[in-house]
Amino acid sequence: MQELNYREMGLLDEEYEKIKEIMGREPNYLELSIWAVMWSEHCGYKNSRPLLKTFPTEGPRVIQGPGENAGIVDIGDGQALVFKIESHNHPSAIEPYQGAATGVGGIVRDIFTMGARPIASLNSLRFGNIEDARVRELFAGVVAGIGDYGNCLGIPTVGGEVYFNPSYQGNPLVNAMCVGLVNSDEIALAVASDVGSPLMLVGAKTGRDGIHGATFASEELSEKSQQKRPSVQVGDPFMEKLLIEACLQLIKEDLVAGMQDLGAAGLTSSISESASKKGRGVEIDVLKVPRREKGMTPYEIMISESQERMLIVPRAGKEKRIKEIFDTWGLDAVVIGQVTDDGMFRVFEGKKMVGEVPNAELTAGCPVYVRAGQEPSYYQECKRFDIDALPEIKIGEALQKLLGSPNIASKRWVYSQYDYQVMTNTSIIPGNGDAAVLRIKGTDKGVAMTTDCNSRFVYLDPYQGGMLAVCESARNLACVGARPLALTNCLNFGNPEKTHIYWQMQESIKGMAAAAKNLNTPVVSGNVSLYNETAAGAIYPTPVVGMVGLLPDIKHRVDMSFKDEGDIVVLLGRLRDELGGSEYLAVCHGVESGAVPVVDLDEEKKLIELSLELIGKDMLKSCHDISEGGLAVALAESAIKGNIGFKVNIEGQKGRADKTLFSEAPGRVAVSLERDKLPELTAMANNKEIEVHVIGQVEGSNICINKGNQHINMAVCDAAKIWGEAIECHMK
Amino acid sequence: MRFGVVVFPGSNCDADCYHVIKDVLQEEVDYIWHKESQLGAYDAIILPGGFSYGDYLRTGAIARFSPIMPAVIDFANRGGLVIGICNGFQILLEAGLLPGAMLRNQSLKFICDTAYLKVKRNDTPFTNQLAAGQLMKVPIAHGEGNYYCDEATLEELRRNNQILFTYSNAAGEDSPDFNPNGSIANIAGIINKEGNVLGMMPHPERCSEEVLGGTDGVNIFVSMVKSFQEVIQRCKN
Amino acid sequence: MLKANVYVTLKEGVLDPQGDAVKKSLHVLEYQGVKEVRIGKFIEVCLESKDKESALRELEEMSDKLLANPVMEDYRVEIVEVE
Amino acid sequence: MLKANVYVTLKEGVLDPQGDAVKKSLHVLEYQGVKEVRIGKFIEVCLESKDKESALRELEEMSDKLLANPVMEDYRVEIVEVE
Ligand SMILES: Nc1ncnc2c1ncn2[C@@H]1O[C@H](COP(=O)(O)OP(=O)(O)O)[C@@H](O)[C@H]1O
Ligand SMILES: [Mg+2]
Repeated sequence: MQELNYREMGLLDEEYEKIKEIMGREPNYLELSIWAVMWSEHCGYKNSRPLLKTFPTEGPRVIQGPGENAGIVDIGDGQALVFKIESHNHPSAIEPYQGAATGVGGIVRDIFTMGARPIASLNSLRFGNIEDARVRELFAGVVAGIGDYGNCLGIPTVGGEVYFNPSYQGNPLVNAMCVGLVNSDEIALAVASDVGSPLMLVGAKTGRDGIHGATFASEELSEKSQQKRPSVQVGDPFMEKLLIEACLQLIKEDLVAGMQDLGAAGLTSSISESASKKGRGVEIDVLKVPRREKGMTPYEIMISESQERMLIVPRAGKEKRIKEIFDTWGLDAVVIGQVTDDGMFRVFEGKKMVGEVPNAELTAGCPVYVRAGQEPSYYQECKRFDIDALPEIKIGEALQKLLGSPNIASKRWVYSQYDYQVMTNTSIIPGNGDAAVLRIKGTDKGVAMTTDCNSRFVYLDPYQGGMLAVCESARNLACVGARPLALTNCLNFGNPEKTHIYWQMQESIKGMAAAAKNLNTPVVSGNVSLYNETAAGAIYPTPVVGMVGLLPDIKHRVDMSFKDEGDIVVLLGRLRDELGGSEYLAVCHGVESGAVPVVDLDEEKKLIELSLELIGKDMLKSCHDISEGGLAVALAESAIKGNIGFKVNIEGQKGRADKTLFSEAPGRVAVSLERDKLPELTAMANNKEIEVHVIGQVEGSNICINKGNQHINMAVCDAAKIWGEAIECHMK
Repeated sequence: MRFGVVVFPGSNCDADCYHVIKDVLQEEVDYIWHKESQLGAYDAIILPGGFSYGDYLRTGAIARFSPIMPAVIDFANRGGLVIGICNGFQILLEAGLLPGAMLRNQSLKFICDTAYLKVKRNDTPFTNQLAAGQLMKVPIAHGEGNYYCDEATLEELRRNNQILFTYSNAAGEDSPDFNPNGSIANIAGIINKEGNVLGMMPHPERCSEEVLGGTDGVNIFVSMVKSFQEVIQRCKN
Repeated sequence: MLKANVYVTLKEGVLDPQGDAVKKSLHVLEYQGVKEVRIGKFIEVCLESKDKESALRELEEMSDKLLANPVMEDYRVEIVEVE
Repeated sequence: MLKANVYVTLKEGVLDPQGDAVKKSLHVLEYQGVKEVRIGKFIEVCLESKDKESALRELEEMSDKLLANPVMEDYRVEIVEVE
């Protein structure tokens, strides 16, 4: 072990020099590994911090922005939502089931660490081509892992997204989001307070799990990292469930001064971070840490990533009561160290001091790299791609192909493995609306949540793509009747040391920040996952957005299914024809290129306001946003969900039918309503300067679309079969 | 009427059942911690869904040794109303209060969905508000709901009319084609011979309010209250 | 200290969907010769005991009560090692 | 026809929450002597083959590919019976 040097731990030469300078000597092996994990990208955000600073993070509803375990927004009545999204990409690539499961476990701990009861989970998944057997294995393992862990905890998994694209072939993405509910006066923050306060470790025993996980997550997946494979972290959801109940009880009884979950880099980062908040020091004795395995070295104990552990700083005199509570739940709680006043992070093995590092430098001293991004040549080339040169194909065939594309097809195979109803709050279940809706018991309120990112757009145009991701999230919330409040994000990119990757990061963050600012949805938490590359190249840049919204009265909510014969079908927003980066180009022409549809943030904002007003007045029977697959797919989905047909005629738009029907341009929703509500709707839309296109009505049992001399006529049940069974067929 | 909801470590539908009894039915209800060895004065006991002891080894296998279980068994043997939902059903099987055992779903996957249930009889304390042959739409969510028993036991269940709910389609056909998990004879719920202990995989507490998309499930709890009131009435007369 | 193995298997006649799935997968992997697969549990227990006889009895008790479910499972206990 | 057993066990050091839960439960049932429980799989395979040697090789292949997860499990194959 000792022969590993700093480079193999992921430190650069100049970083090592800086460490020696800070310490005034050579660090020993334990100290070096503490530096290495704390200064890894995963813990230190050294490549992303300057970029993250550009996000808008404040707003009237923001109680807690980035910097804590999770962000918090006010939802009135003294209640708040606590939420965050996080990646577990690399562990899932190695062991999909356990990797995904422990990803859920980690994000859930971030939420209840703040005193909130977790009320919902979501996940955003990306895999290679589903035709590939290894991809299917990963996909199946990840979904089972997420399901089994969340189901056992009794936290409903209510939403998410799944995409398949060759860029993720060797490097799947597994991002997990959790949302919690807290009374605003019971929020707990991770602060190690008074000098002399004991540090208690609770939960699972420490083993050699995931040693080097944090540094590992900051490197490209290569042959070498396969060898350096960390021993796998195994999740124990049962233990986590007990931890949730016990920890929430501690907070109800106001027994803790600080609480911190153990995530990446285990004890090292949780101890160091909780002490750094007030410039304190800490000392811990590794021999006091309950261990699962024999012969563990101080180094192994300090950086082990064994799951389901929490660090607790009791309020003075409350240790006994805390122990009682953990005892009730059959959990051990052990004092392993204490807060000191001299700012040093000291590790003892019994009486012997085995490591000593200045804590402030360990956290705040982490180097920051502002790199120079450079626009890659593919960007302009793709923008110039000439779509008009592509042959026009029959729109009926195209619609069939799109409905059967795994990126558009029903995700029922996925969410039927998730318990999405436990806790009896889920009012709009997965698949029925553009976002999940949960009621808040004891109030009239509802909350909605969604995750979104079209990474093909981001690849083709990171700035527009970043804006599009935020807009889609906000629009999805508005479509169920929820006002978007704030967002969390997970920035999944390749190796930031490459100039074009850094450029992708810069530009997409710029786009996200602009949209978040304009739509009044500040960024309150997030996570960064870099080095998502294999020998074959980097993943598509994938800045996933998770957003929460509020329904003042859950009575006014709407799903996406067409309801009644004779209702009119209306497109709110412009008829548009940009096809660049669309699923249609990818599926029907094998092309992932073109100029990405342009976002008009003001228009998007007005559309969102209009949708909220309409739903608030109960004017809509269905509402569905236009995204992957365009207008035609949106209408088909509403028909399939309602098991009823429609007849639509598109006039007033010259040019190719495929452009009008399959454009994924933003700022549009397709709604259905009673005919006699049309005048009022039109007046309201005019007020907001949003175009109203009455394009047809709900009728019969067929999907009928006419555009110029092109026609689609397909039985709803046939469409439902293609759309409903596509993923299932692959996974048999 | 006073309900008790037993809380095992890993139970996760305990609060959902509690909520329905208290806020929807407006009856009395308490949580009962699994480490208690005595039951208070309860008129009905609910063993809720979840993953007691993580469902490790076999679902319900460890929970059935909880200190509270002898009292629950005694309560049932004295004719008290006991309903086990999902994991609660699994615990009742392991504890021997109901016959049979639970296997993994035939698909080997956890399944969350809404199932149609066919009510086989309405002369029980759990179904007196329903009609025999009636269909209910009730959420299911389980990885091991594949009910198994041997031929002789199945015969006996049939002979004694112990099969209370079967899985069916929207038209009320309860053939194997409409079986979500592979359970023998499409069994979704059974009662004991005496008729006071019910085990069912579907979750009636998840469809007891309009905001959750359906209210079929509440009838089961209302039936329990009605049957309790009848008993009280009879005692008075 | 004493080491024992407990083998828990599904009773004959009880369907084993997991075993069937594995068999099918093996066929897909072109192991056509596989005729049947049954999946049970292999439980390793370390027991503080010196006496094989009484340990065996104790393990059988544990199996009857907890480790196996008599409705659907059989078990077999084997003492492998005594230190 | 040939019968084989495959024993799949968790690698040393890999957490076995299931085994721990069972151990605790056995303690509650007053089997205090139980010091450790690890739970693995016991897979019985019937194979159409006459040759023990080649069957063994094949089963090892199956285990590498499917029956065991090399990231966290070890396995052992044993031929028990040839007809
Ligand atoms: N990984 C997932 N986990 C949970 N639900 C999912 C997941 N992927 C998709 N879903 C659900 O399936 C439905 C359809 O997904 P998607 O096609 O991405 O919808 P949209 O594009 O409208 O957001 C949504 O309700 C979504 O929440
Ligand atoms: Mg989406």
